[in-house]
Amino acid sequence: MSKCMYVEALRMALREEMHRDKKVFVMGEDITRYGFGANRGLVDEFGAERVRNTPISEAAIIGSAVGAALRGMRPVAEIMFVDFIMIGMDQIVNQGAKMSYLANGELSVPMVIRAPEGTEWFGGGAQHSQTLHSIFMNIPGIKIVIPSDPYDAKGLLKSAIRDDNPVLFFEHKQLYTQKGEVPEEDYTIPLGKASIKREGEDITVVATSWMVKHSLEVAEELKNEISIEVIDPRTLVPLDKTTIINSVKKTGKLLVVDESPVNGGVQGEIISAIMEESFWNMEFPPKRIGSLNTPIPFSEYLEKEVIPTKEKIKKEILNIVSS
Amino acid sequence: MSKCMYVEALRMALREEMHRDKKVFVMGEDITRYGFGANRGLVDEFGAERVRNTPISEAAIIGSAVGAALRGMRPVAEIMFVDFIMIGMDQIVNQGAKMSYLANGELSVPMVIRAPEGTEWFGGGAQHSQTLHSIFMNIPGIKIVIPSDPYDAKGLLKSAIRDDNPVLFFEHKQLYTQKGEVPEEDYTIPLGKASIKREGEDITVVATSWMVKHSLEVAEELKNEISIEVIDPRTLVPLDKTTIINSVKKTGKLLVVDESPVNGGVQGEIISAIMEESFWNMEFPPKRIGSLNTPIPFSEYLEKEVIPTKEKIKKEILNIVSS
Amino acid sequence: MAINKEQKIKMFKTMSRIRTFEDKLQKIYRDGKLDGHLHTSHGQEAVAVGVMEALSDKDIIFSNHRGHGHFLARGTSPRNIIAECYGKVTGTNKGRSGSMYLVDTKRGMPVASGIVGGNICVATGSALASSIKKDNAVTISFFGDGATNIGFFHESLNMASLWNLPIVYICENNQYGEATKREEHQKIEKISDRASAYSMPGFTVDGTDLMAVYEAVKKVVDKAREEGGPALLECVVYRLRGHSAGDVGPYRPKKEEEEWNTKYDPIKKFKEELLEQKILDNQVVEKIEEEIEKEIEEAVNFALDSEAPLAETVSKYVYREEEDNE
Amino acid sequence: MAINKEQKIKMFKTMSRIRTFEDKLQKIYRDGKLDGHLHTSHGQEAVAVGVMEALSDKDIIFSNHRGHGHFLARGTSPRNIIAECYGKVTGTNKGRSGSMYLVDTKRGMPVASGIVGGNICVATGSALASSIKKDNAVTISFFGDGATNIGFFHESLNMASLWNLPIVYICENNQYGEATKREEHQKIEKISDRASAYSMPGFTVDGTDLMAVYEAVKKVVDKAREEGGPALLECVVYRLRGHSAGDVGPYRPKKEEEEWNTKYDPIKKFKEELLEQKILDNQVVEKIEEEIEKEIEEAVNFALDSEAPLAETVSKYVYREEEDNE
Ligand SMILES: Cc1ncc(C[n+]2csc(CCOP(=O)(O)OP(=O)(O)O)c2C)c(N)n1
Ligand SMILES: Cc1ncc(C[n+]2csc(CCOP(=O)(O)OP(=O)(O)O)c2C)c(N)n1
Ligand SMILES: [Mg+2]
Ligand SMILES: [Mg+2]
Repeated sequence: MSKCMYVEALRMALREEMHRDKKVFVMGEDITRYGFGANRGLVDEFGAERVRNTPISEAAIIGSAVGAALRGMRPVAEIMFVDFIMIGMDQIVNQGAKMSYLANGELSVPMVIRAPEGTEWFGGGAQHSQTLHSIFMNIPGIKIVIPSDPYDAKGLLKSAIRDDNPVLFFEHKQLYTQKGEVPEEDYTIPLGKASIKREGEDITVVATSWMVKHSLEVAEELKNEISIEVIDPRTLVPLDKTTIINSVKKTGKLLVVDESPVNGGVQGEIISAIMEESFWNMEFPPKRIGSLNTPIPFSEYLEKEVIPTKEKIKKEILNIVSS
Repeated sequence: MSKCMYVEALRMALREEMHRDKKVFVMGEDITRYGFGANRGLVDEFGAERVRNTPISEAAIIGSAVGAALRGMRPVAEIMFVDFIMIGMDQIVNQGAKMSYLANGELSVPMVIRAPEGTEWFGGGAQHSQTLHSIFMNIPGIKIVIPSDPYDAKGLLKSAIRDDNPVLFFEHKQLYTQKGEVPEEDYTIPLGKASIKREGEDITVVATSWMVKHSLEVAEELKNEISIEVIDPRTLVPLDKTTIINSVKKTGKLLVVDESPVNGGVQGEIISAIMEESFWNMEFPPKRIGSLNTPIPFSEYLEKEVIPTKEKIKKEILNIVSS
Repeated sequence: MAINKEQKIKMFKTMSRIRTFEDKLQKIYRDGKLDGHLHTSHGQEAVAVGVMEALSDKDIIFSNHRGHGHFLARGTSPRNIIAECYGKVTGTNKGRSGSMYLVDTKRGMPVASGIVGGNICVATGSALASSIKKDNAVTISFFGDGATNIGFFHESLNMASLWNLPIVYICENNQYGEATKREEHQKIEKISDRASAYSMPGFTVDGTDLMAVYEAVKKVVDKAREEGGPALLECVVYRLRGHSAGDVGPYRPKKEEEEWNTKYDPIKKFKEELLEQKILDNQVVEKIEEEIEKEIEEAVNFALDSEAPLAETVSKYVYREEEDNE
Repeated sequence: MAINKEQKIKMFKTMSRIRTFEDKLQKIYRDGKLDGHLHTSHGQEAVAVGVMEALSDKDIIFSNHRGHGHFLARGTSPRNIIAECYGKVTGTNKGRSGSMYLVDTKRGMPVASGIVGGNICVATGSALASSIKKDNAVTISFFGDGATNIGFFHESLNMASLWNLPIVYICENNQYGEATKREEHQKIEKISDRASAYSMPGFTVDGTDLMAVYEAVKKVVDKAREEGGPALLECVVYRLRGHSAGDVGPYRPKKEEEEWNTKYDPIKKFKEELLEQKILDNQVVEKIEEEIEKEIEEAVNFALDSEAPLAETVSKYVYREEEDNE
């Protein structure tokens, strides 16, 4: 076990899976020499056939991943920023997501699309800082993975690669340099299993991706006053409702934190899903925190107004618990 | 006042707005001679400059609508089936939706994109029957309009055309041939104002588009047992929460019905938004009905299993009210 | 490789089967006994048959919304396609597709695309898989003239050329996209000229001339198989019927239709050739046509007699899970 | 229309301003005092300046992520751009954009696109508006070599050609898309050859030769204005620096860089021309450079001294509402 960065954990997963299975290959724009670096060095080990720099053609990147997957390969395509997935949206929604169903399981699309999302410190602004994972929840046929630390990143990426379905894999840019314990050996984390990142009694905070860190810090800061349970669903589709429901049964209070704009975001989906079964357990209305319904502005002075911050999370928790 | 079909009401709105404002023009694939017919005949009246058949190039259709709107025109682009919007997704999400914000209101994008969606009787299957309006709720900068009858269709399309923002205008295919009273004269319906389609005391049913008709029929059938209030939000962004909250205060029960797949659909968004303010008014957990999280199968034997039907709505209402 | 007599007769039969099949389906549709989007390939039969004859069993074909001919030419049974159009469990997709998204995994035909041009990127990925696996398969991507205006076409051809992928892009230029004549959707003279924008070889062939299609495809497929590398092949045909079964094409000049119907019907043309070459005589032709007529009748009955898919299967295979891998 | 002495001096100044501006910005960035994506246009100054000189005030320009030069050449003040890069309220976009999505509505420059090729469709729509309104404006769409592989390029050029729209597509072929050399992202020799896929005129010009750019642009812009109709103009340049301010380009052959830096720096080249033609002498040049240096220093100070945007304005203009129309 050694400490490593999130981006290194991703690279370990890619390396190990490429060794394990010749059908795995990676592609994306400038992946051998630019960007956040998850694919760095792979070309030396696996050659240019299996580590492919592509033209700037997001529809063809995603669409050709679908096609290669249909033919038994296991492509892991990187889209440089999640915002650019929109260019290949059709190939996910109308092609990749529908194939297994239309072919009655005789075909499958074991592809992974990795994409960095989110904001802060980076100054990407409106077209380079979005958080777009929420919209894919409404497309049947896709799985959604969104790990919040290096350990999960490695285990989940391996599961995503071995999964027979199109998996969208979202990585918050801030996470890449975060460090954590990551075993050198092979391990996987099943898709559809939440992780209780901290146990608590008073309130359930469901947080995703970079928001997990914020939430854990708030839990630590408030530990003398409030016992906060922090749950990271880790995959949004499938969603591990059971773990959240069990927690809410105990705490009676729920806050969902995700960087997506609140309106139509996964926060509301989780709340509604949980209310269907845990309404009678609630002692207080379920609450949600997300970005304002506003494009992400460039200026550091404005950006922090739009996105969820530690302060906003703390304030809402205090509001809920003190009521 | 005369009875006319939904598609005729749309055509009236287009015609009147094209007369009223020279900046309004329409474009889309084969709009002069094919498809559902909202643009039929306009070319004879307004000429080929303002009624344009386009190549099969959805990104360029949407993107050029953004560009023409930026330059002061008011394009109304038709995408033949909502499924194909995915091809031009980037031009909506990354271009159209961001312009006014990035230019601090010095620019605006007064465009409308019209698209038929939904299923039943039509046999379109997985790539021609989707209901995709939900995913746009998570994109700040877009308005979403979804009228359920001819009267609303005309009034809302006019408002959409006059609005200074990108408006997505969703028309359920089943609605096109539905008839209703439509005034010949000019009128508009404000975006952001729900319509109480039927008053009731026992339960609030929020229904959209084609689901309004189903819900109204159920309300009529059950009228001796249950008094059902049916609310059509008419626009999803902006969403008229006040009308729904007022209703829920009265009934204490809420069912949201929409044809989107349930997972990540607008149903959950509405429930969460309402719970934030009306949690304490609820006498029963809020419920939602949508399509199964399954692509739409072609076979009529299967299709009806996937989509919300009158029977499913009735059953859920009875379940809620009898509890 | 020259085509021998037997092959020619078989190819004639296949073309006739496609025609009879689609005539029948169109009639059923117009009689109001069948619903859904139904696009027939009248006038394009020689493309389907010529292409398939030039392929090997391991090759992969991506079809589109106008795909009956492609599947029939590859050997999919008419019964299963008709059953699919009726939404029955005996259909190619067990009723999940209808006419537009047919599949035949046993014959290397993944799901056809109802999104115009939607298969072009996906097919490119299939060729990429072959290129990495070195499995010697060639991929075919079928699309229409209208589809050459969509971004997928551009991105894919650039990628395939750059990576020297074993794929042949076959444009069935039937001169219309729905009601839009080609001059109204693009300005270029020949679609195959677009290949040069990717330094890719491009060819135009008379798509109503079966042997010409076969030979043109054979050449580029063999090259793709041996050396890798894509090609764009434009087959000029004419959509002898409306865009879909319900469309009678009021927007088209009748004279134009008539001219093509008499001079460029690929089946008529090939029949005359075979008669002239004495490979067939009129009696044999009549017999063939009768047999096919019967075969299609039976296929319709098969479809009608088939069961509907079971409601409880409706959400199966939205995801493929491990337990599905036998 | 020949360019006179005064114009030439002005154009030289503008190129120098762009260079000094970007040198400064890059330095500030490398000193860690500025954040965000910052793409400088070193080596491409003659394109920006040559294009703008050929336009009229009513023309519309869609810029991209590498846009400082386009804006400066059009007359946007360096102060406002630097303030924008600092996220200040005095910035072109009041701090909402940073370097990538600049805007200058007063100068016919709508929001630049940080999505590669993202402005190509939008610009086409602008030309469509002009074509309907008959306002005699010509639209310019700027993009790089890498952007010519994206579907937007294809769909837009086809549409513009079909509709004879008054637009000039200007490809600044700087031979790299990020770290990818052009041979690695497309196989064609000349990007302008892609124009023929749309029956559109295409031209390639030495983008380091200011007068050549000006003349080439002038010709196609004047034609677009008078008769309508698009053109594709490829300007061959070399990205003299890294892809972005932090990139030192380890993936590029040093020899290649050096050669271009010495032989094809557009500013050096034009300066030598002006010296040779005795339009400038070394003293004047020095004075110009000093003035510009000072101007940029002041612009930086202006930016530093400027206020941050107010938090409460953060959600303003997500939607444009009626009350916003004064
Ligand atoms: C992306 C997309 N846009 C529009 C349609 C609707 N549509 C179906 S077929 C068709 C015409 C296609 O023309 P072409 O590519 O020439 O093929 P053909 O039908 O002539 O075989 C259109 C516009 C679609 N299915 N997909
Ligand atoms: C659609 C999209 N894909 C990828 C990127 C990331 N990116 C930014 S600039 C760039 C290179 C663009 O190359 P080119 O078009 O040649 O323009 P240049 O930067 O050389 O001026 C890339 C890949 C992006 N911004 N948008
Ligand atoms: Mg066609
Ligand atoms: Mg470049």
